[in-house]
Amino acid sequence: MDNVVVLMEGITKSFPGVQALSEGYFELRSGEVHALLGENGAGKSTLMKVLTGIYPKDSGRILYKGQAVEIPTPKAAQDLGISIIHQELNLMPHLTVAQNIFIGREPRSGLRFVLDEQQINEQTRQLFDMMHLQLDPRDKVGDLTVAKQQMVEIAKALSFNSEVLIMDEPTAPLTETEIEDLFRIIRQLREKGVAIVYISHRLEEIKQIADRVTVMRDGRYINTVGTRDVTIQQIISMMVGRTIYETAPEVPETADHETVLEVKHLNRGRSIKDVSFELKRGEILGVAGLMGAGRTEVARAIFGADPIDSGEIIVAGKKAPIKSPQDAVKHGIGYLSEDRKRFGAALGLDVETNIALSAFQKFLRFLGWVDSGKTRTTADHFVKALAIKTPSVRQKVRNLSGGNQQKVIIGKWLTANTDILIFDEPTRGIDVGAKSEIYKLLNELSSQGKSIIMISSELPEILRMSHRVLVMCEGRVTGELPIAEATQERIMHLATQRESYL
Amino acid sequence: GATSATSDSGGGASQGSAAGAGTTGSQQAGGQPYVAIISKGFQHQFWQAVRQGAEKAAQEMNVRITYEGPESEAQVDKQIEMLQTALGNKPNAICFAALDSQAATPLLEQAKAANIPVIGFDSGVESDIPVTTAATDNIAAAGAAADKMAELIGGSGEIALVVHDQTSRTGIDRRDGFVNRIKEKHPNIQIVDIQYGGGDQLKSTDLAKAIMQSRPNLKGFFGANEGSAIGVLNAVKEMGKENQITVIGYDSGKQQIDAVKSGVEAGAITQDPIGIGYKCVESAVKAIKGEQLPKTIDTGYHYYDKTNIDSADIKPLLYE
Amino acid sequence: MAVSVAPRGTLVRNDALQRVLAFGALIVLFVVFSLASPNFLQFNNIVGILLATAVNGVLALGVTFVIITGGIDLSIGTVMTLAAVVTGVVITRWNLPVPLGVLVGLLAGAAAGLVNGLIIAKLKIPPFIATLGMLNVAKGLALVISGLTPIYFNNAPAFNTIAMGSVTGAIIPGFNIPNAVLLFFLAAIIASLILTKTVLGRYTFALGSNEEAARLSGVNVNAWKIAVYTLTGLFSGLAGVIIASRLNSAQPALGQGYELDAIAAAVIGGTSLSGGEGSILGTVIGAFIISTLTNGLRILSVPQEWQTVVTGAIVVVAVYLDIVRRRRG
Amino acid sequence: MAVSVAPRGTLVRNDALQRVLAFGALIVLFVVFSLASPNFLQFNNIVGILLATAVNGVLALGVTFVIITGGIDLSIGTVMTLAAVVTGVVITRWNLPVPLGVLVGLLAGAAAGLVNGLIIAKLKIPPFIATLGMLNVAKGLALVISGLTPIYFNNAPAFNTIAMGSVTGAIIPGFNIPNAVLLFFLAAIIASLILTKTVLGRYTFALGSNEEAARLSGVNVNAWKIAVYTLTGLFSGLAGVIIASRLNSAQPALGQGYELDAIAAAVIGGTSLSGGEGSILGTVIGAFIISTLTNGLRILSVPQEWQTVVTGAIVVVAVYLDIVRRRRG
Ligand SMILES: Nc1ncnc2c1ncn2[C@@H]1O[C@H](COP(=O)(O)OP(=O)(O)OP(=O)(O)O)[C@@H](O)[C@H]1O
Ligand SMILES: Nc1ncnc2c1ncn2[C@@H]1O[C@H](COP(=O)(O)OP(=O)(O)OP(=O)(O)O)[C@@H](O)[C@H]1O
Ligand SMILES: [Mg+2]
Ligand SMILES: [Mg+2]
Repeated sequence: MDNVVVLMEGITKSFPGVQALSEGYFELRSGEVHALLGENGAGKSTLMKVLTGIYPKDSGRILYKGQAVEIPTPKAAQDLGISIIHQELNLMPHLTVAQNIFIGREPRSGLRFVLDEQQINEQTRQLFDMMHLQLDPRDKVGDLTVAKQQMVEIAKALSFNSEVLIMDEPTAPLTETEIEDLFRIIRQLREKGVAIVYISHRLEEIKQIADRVTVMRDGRYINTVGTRDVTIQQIISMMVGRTIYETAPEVPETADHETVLEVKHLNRGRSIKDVSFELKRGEILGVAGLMGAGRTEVARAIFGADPIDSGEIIVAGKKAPIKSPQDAVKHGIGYLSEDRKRFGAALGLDVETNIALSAFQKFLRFLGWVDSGKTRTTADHFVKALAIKTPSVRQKVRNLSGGNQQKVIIGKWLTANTDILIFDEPTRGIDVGAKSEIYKLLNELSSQGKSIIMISSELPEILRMSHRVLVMCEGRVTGELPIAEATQERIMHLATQRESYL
Repeated sequence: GATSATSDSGGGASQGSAAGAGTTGSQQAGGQPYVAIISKGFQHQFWQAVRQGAEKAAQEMNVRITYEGPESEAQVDKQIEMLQTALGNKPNAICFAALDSQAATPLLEQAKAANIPVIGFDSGVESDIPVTTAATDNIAAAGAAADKMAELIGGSGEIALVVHDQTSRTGIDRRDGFVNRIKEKHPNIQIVDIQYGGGDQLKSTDLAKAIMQSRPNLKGFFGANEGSAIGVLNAVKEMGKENQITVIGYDSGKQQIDAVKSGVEAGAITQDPIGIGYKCVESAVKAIKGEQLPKTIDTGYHYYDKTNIDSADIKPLLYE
Repeated sequence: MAVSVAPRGTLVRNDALQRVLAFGALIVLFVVFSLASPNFLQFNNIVGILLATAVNGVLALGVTFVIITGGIDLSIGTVMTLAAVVTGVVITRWNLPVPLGVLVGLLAGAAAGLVNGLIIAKLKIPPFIATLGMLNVAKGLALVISGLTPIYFNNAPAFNTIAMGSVTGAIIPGFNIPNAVLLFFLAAIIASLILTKTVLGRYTFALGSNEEAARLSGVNVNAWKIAVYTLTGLFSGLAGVIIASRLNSAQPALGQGYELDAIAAAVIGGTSLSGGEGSILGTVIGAFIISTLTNGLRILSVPQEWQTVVTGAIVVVAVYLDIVRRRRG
Repeated sequence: MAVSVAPRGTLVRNDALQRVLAFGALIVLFVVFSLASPNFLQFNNIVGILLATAVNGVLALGVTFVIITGGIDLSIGTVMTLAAVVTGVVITRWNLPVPLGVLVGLLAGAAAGLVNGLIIAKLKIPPFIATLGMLNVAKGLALVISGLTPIYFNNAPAFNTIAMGSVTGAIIPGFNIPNAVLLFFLAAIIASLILTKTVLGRYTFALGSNEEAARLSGVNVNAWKIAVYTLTGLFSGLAGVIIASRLNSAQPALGQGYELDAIAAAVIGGTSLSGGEGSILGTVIGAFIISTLTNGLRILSVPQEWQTVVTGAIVVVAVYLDIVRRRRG
């Protein structure tokens, strides 16, 4: 085909102890949205990093518009017309939104080395107008929520007007409305003939947006198919090499269980307003809401990560003065952050230490001596139980794929064995296989009598997992639905009850 | 015996001390004259002894003094700033031990313009502004140490120096005074190594050991200030060569005094730090009163050893 | 558009307030010392403080850049000395004109900075170690080149006026602000323009904020890092010229220890050692806080050992106040 | 289980290889100096090197902990001096028994570290500044407490044997390794056990790797940070006891500048200044590299100014070799 823009053949890439890519193959045509799928650690991000000059390939070749090219640096990729939104945010928190977007190619004024700040802001504003994005170009990126930051990343990638645009899980931190905006933009770009690589673990999105699908497994190329020609089930079995059976969820009756956690009139600044709710033993309480609804803030406040202005937290019927995460853990509360890179894992440490981090007191002998045999077996246990893909428990977490990092953090809280678990976006960036494992795990935990608060921006996930749904909007609880009454429409209705409408 | 060397004191008459102009207007509260003393250091024993003498004089003569100095003898600019600040406090006189005379000249001129008499001490201030200078001739003193060393090791053999500083005036003068005297008068003696320990006892110890290690035939060691001498003494003790190496030190302090008494250290040059401090304030008071002063006051130096350490001549010159 | 104007307004007001507050510690010091001693608040003493700030201030300006990149430069003090010695050699031993000597001195500083930058960017040596190495190398070279003796600028009387002449005094008789002070302010203005208006400034912040993100955005991270260290070296070179001119001599043995004062000035002024944050105005204030403190304690004749204690404590307090101020802001 | 045994095996082999390679720079130095001077490789000189390493080595052990947490401690040198002075006061002025004096000295070090930790953890002052403040405060206090004079341990002859006696010599006649060296090795072993085997060690790494993640894991980050700085202070206290014992006197004026050598030792040994990485073995090797270099250059009578240059360059080279080694490993 002569409208092939990128052709990658026989790409191999290994890291110490890991063969990330062996015989990677990828073909991208102009004017298509091409989904790249695979389980966590399949090598998707690595393949795209090779294409964008971040990792040098060990062998193989890359053709760009039929020409063999070497792409040694990110700049070289940009110059060819390839831009990428990375799976991890890559922003400079101290700089403004506009400064981030134009970093490396700032408009200059008069003298060649003097910046034209006005121009930078103006061009950013135009870009945001086109994206229907409400954001001041002069805001500091560090002050934005993860979701807004992701939108900045997207804006930045768009601003290159590239011919090839790679999006590595762009929607992971986004909510429905933003995803719709993004899809609208993607369709416009496709019209203009831009070739788009789309990586996501949200398979229902693939059906909506992608034209073709390439599936990878264990660093290998498996197949490329037209999206219309396959079912999601077929894609999944290509990804995992086996068939996944989904059992219909059973919702246990928990209404008469005792209350393990009660939150009363919680307030914190403008982001938490009079939040009250209860959590029963053995219950999975889904918390839904749009970006910035305040769910993360509530979770952090309960967990003692941020101070509260007023309100009470009652654990097992007793008032719990939680002032720090340490207090929370003592009261049997665990919290899995939505931002695993910043708040979740100690990336420089090994799997074993990360898994033991919340519960070292369980591994202590005398004088603070750590029983390392015990930490090892515990870590080994969870590596196996959660199917964490790692060469050993001594591997640094940094070297694991995103999904596997997430599993390590889950392992940490399972080790701490707290009765109440707050999972903030637990399956963000996690592949279907792992996702169903995590779902299974959540169900198991709840049937063991653990109580779970599951914050999620994916409504299907909320609907599938929750026993009860709490909906938030602008820092307030706008409604509570038993799962039997919860539908996407009703949740969205509650999630958009802005104060201004009331 | 003691090698006492007191050179001609009272060279020329000073060219007048600004006729007591400093006393007007800037007299401090209670009519007590104020003398600012800027020395070359403050943490080290020698400078504390100078201070002691200055304080003694201040008390006797009813003047107020302040005493400060930079942390190391390399900090020429810090000393200049101290001098500048001192001028801001409008003293009636300044005692100044210049780390670098030339660098201080503009400020000394300022002092002169403000009719504040300046008294030099410790080492000479190369300028005609100071009305007098109470100083030790370090070159001659180190030369005397060299002669003593030659005598004690029998006029030939290998010796080494541990000096506190390779760029400061005192470091250079003592090193050169010693080295030149050996070269001139004792050609059979070989100076095999000169190292610098910053006056830090620990570093001086380790480097003196390294010198002894590399020069197994070493017969003598000169430590050019208190810290260096103590370093050498420690090294000799640690290497177990107490009876093989002749150590000559500089200044005093308890450790050197003990070592001299016990014979580990053959002897040392002492200046008269307390006397320097005393004379300096005394001269300042005279200058304030408009009295004539000799251009230089040689505070002298003495070699002391086991035999004379407790003598009436030496004892007052030593500090513990 | 209209929406974004409003917050902008409050931002400016906040900034203005912040700036006044940043002077807080400095003003407190001034008030306290003025009350404590009549000799403090006098033209000559203020000039003395300004002059005492100049060298440390220029060093602090330079080190502010590397600190904002998230790096550090421990070699600034001895590189300053090296530059002073080189200037001395050129002017007095080679008998070349003063401006040429100054230029070569500045270049020597920049060259040392360049080497720092190359070692850090290319060999990936942590800045702390690379510049610790340079601290020693520059110290040694200054001694070697000078031949272990101070170099006096007796053959070039003009040299001394670089720092100690007074352009203002020539214009307004009696208003004798030494040129060293004016040079410091000029350097601060240039540094501020570089930091806020130019590409180099932008990348200085970008490197400190998230170097990897800058790299992935196609910024030639290495080249800019080298440029920043070179600039810092250039400022050290300027400090070298000023100190040599002020002392009318190049003193080969001083310099070590100056880096800590300069870094303290930058950090007291709100520059974050973890990178990404900082301002030239802050650094200037920080430098003044240090020299005012030193001067005031001396004017009060506080015993020197207690001066040390008080200085140590006040540095911590000043930074604490800055942190509290910004937390509130 | 079987799966994890295999990689474990290779891991161990890699580790072993790494360890040998880490000695690389040290071995090279030994070979070079041995060839250059017959006086280098002799029992006495090796003991001299060991002894010269002891003080800096103990300081380096302590600072390794704070560096691994991503912090720094600039006050170790002057806190050492403060501890030495306090020990001196207790033993000689108050005439209390030697062990008590030693204990109080250790506690003084720990107390200074505790204050550092409190200021850093509670007031959120950057470690660089907090400990820079402590550097000055401890320096001043050492002068104040000592009354600006050295304190001699003449009334307690036993005190000198703490560092300069030889337990090994008592056991194996002639094998006179001074106790200071043994204390250093003992301290290294204890430090290594703390770092690798205890919960404090784990948290030391966790703080350096991702402090926020540790906090959100329920770790009492502040408490552990304070504990780490206190531990570092304790090591400084031990260094103070050793140096006082070796010099048989507490010298109130030394100490500043020692921090840079200690930090250099840790970093040469592979401890990362950005935190999360480091080992005691590495620090020990790093400390030996520095003292071997100093000793060798002195033995060769290299002029001091060139010693400085060479030391500066070799520190950079040693770290570079370490980086290359680990990149390969
Ligand atoms: N810098 C690195 N060092 C070592 N191993 C790495 C590195 N980056 C990736 N890997 C490994 O390479 C493999 C592929 O990782 P990659 O990030 O490409 O997976 P992915 O398909 O993007 O997974 P995910 O869906 O979880 O993002 C994984 O096993 C991962 O652990
Ligand atoms: N940069 C900011 N400036 C002002 N307010 C902010 C900022 N970031 C977050 N907030 C406040 O925090 C609130 C809650 O944000 P939070 O991240 O907790 O929401 P969330 O429901 O968890 O959404 P997300 O899906 O983004 O995690 C927002 O309503 C907003 O008011
Ligand atoms: Mg990925
Ligand atoms: Mg959230």
